[in-house]
Amino acid sequence: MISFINVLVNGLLLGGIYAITAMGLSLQYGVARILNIAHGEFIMVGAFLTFVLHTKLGINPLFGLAVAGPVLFVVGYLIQRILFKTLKDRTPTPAAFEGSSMLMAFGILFVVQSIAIFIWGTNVQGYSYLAYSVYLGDIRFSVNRLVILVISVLICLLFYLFLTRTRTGKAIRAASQDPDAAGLMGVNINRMLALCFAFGAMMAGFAGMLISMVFPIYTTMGMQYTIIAIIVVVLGGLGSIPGSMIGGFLLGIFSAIVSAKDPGLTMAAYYLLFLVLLLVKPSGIFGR
Amino acid sequence: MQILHVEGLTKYFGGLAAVSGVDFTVEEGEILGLIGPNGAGKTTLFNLISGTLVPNAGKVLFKGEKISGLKPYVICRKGLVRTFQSCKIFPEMSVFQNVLLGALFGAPENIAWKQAADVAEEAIAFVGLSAFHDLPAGSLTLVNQKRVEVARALATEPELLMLDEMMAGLNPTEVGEAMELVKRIRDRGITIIMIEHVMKAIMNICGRIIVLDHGKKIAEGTPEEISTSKTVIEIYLGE
Amino acid sequence: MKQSKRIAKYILPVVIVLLVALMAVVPFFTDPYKVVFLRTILMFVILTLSWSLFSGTTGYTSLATAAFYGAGLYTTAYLGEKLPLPLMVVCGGITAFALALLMGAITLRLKGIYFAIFTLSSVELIKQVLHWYEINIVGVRGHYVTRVNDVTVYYVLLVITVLLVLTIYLIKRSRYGLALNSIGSCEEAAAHIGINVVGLKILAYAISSFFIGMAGAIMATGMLYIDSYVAFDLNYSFFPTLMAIFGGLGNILGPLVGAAVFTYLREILITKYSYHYMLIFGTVMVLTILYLPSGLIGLAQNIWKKLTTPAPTKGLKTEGGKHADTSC
Amino acid sequence: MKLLMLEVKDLNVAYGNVQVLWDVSLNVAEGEIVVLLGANGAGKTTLLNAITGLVRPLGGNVSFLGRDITGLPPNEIVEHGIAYLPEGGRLFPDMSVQENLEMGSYLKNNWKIRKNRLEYVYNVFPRLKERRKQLAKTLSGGERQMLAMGRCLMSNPKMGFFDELSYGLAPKLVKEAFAMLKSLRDLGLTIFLIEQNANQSLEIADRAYVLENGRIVNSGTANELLHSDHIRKAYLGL
Repeated sequence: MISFINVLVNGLLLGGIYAITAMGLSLQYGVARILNIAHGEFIMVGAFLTFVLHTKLGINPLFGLAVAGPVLFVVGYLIQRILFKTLKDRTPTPAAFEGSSMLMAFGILFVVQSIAIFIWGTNVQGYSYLAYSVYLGDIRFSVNRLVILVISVLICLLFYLFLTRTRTGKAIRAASQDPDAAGLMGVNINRMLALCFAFGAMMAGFAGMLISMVFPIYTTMGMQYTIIAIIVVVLGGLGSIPGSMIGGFLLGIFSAIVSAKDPGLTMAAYYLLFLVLLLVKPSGIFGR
Repeated sequence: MQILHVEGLTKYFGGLAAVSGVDFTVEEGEILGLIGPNGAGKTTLFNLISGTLVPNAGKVLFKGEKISGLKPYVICRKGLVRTFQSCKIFPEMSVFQNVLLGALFGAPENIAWKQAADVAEEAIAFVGLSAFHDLPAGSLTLVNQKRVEVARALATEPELLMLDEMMAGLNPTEVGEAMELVKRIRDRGITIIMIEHVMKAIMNICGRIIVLDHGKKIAEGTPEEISTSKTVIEIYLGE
Repeated sequence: MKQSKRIAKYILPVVIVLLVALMAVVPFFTDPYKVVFLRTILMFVILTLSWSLFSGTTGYTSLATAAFYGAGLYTTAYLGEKLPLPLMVVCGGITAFALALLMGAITLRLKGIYFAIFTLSSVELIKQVLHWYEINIVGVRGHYVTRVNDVTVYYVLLVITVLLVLTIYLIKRSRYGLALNSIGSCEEAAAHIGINVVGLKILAYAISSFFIGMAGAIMATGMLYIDSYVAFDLNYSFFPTLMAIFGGLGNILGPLVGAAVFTYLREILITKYSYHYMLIFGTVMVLTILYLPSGLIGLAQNIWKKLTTPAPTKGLKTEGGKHADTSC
Repeated sequence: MKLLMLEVKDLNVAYGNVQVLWDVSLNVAEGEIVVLLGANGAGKTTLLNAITGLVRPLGGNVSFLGRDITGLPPNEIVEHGIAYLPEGGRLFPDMSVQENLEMGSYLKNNWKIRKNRLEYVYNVFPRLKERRKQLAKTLSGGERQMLAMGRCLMSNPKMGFFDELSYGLAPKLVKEAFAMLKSLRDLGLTIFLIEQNANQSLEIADRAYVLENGRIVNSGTANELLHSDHIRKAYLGL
């Protein structure tokens, strides 16, 4: 029983990171129709910004949020406005745009990664912050993971409130459900697309910051997280924001269960789950 | 002789019946019109017959053989072919290649390249597109693109041809030409079912008309019977 | 105009034959390093051409090239010692062929972006499962491979390339080539004029993978050690895709030129500016997709057209331009 | 003479190289209900799309209250006081009734007064108030139509464009929809409506135009058209 609870707790702790990781991607795909293969690179940049601020300037990693998020927001906004907007104007059909935008994201992936390697090298890095455990009865919690869970739930919640309570948030949701109709309401669609891509990048920044607190980081870590994000997003339904929140936690628990049995199989189990899901219900568990 | 027999055909989309319990038969050599307001389920019916969709209930018999549930390419090779509402051609390919594909793959038996080329040439000439033979199909005007689609369907040497809104978006002269074309196809011995909104065309060339509304067959008869039918006028004019 | 076309028809085969002949004698005149370099180019040419045989024509972006390549590598790792070289290469191809049949059969329902991410993840799944299998069941990670000399590898690759080009040429000329193009153009219409789209797609996928697997099988002999992370490296999925687009899809020449030029640049960049090469690579990629959607060959064709045709004649409007209502 | 609200002059519209509308001219005065009749494929929706900025016309111009609005993007057209109810309503299916309504007053100035507008719309359609927390996709056909109309009212528009209110509705609901439309006019909204349902729409309209194959072929008061053979011909090909 105890071990089961331990597994569950571990899963929840991991799930928070996954949820944040996936939410950004989901937003970018759901509204802007860009399957951003470079998502993991933005996560990596977020992680390294936090790492550098902490180790070089002694800034608390939690403040990394205030830096990594906004920086990536601006980068994302510019990338959408300069690159994807141009691509969209040049592409005849939405289906063609989905294909070519994914390939363009590949290009961006290489650019971002090589700049990162240029600046930060290829070594595995890390720092320790709040790396100790507390016990609640017999159940062990590592403090930094607990902090991560709290922060990720908080971010999810804030973002959820943003989407459901604010004028811009509602416009984003409307644009994802029916862009033309949203335009008729007076929503400037191009601005929304850029905003969504920027928010997606910002989420990646947050995820990177959280990841850097508990996992080793390296400049080529991006693809791994992109794939996890894709898995979660498909799990929750491509483009559904609440879906990817729930999907993140589900995958977290799933991964904890598998790694309790055999840690070596975790990644393989992810992919298997993902492929089966794609075949059985491509619109995701919570998809329409 | 009956060429097509549809019985209790039903299709649900998420609980909503797009087509429900439709029965009808088509006699060899006739032109059957299929009309009804937007969203009445006409195209869904075509999709069910041509194999794009699998019905939830009911069956389709073609020349006495059950074809519902078969793949579209199999149905096509049996001699039942359809065109699409939004003209679906291969835009980058030449007119000839478009039609040739129909001849190569649509015939009931394997056919040699040379023979297929002859069939394609004949079909292109039949619809009057010989002058555009080598042009990319996508560069043609809408009316000619629709002719390419018809020629491609004819090249599969069908016995039954289903035309989905062939005349939508054409001007009156073009509609006249299209009507002529449909009659000439019938004269080749090919049975035709056509969905059409251009009433002038339907009333003039169809021997029999079926009216669909909300997925159900609500009327069937000659053009005269349909145009004076109370139910039909109600649906179209809202009286 | 017609005449120049006819001449062009003869020029291409002659150029190809000359090129192959030249490539066949190159190892006698150059230093070993150049042979290794040419070998890499040939490998990418095979991967890129195979990729575009399926994805370029049908429009389904497959990101499983690495899986088929890796399947070839692993076949050699397991069977290399037991089989004569030609048989080993064919076995690599057959393994990849079977894998592609399987993958094709289970991805029937997936379209567009779903197909791409499915194939991408398949590579990772195979990688992870193999990794786990080696560590937990076999107990040894990876394999050592008997090396074959570079010149032999080079010749085998050259033969595979020639066979591949020939295969593509024959397919393109046959009814099935036309049918594959029609699937890329409008799958629904293709299905309704009697084309067995599903069967054709799977077969084309398997045939293209056969060549990728053969390339993998022979390339394995150039490596000392293979494990699942080396073999199923996602870059083998990405590079061919990018190279094909860079060169231009739609005919044999585009992917061929794309792969050759790109690999050449890559080798130069790696040796001279090893840190910047990915940056340049990525930038070129983004610019290609933005400004050269039809690739290098498309660019060359446009320039050629501008040079050969005088001023564009007016009055073609009635049969020119695209129509928005055609959905495919 | 009433104030001229909408004036369309010699509008030509094409998709690619296929021209859909030829020299369409029409006008709507303040407080009128004007209906545009035509069979499927006549180009009715294209005309509305061109007026409301979803499609850019080839030539001709559209002016609203004397100002030229030709070719402006939809979000700017809305700012002039135009609301458009597209065919099928085009609600946001995964948003609640209230959120759908709020989207109707998305523009900055309207957003500030959205509470007042909500109250106003709930007054007109009390049913929507009962359902305000429900997701739009769970509504019945009639309720959806109500919501779509309510969403148009949220921007406090001067003029409303309605595309096929009767689309997919049962006959009884069609009657109700038209009755609602009439009451909106009585509340001060100028209405331009496109319809296939000739008789019922003519009963509530002041004037009508008939569009055939992309050209205006007939126009007049609703009463004149109601009794003309032309309509019958256009629809049934008699």
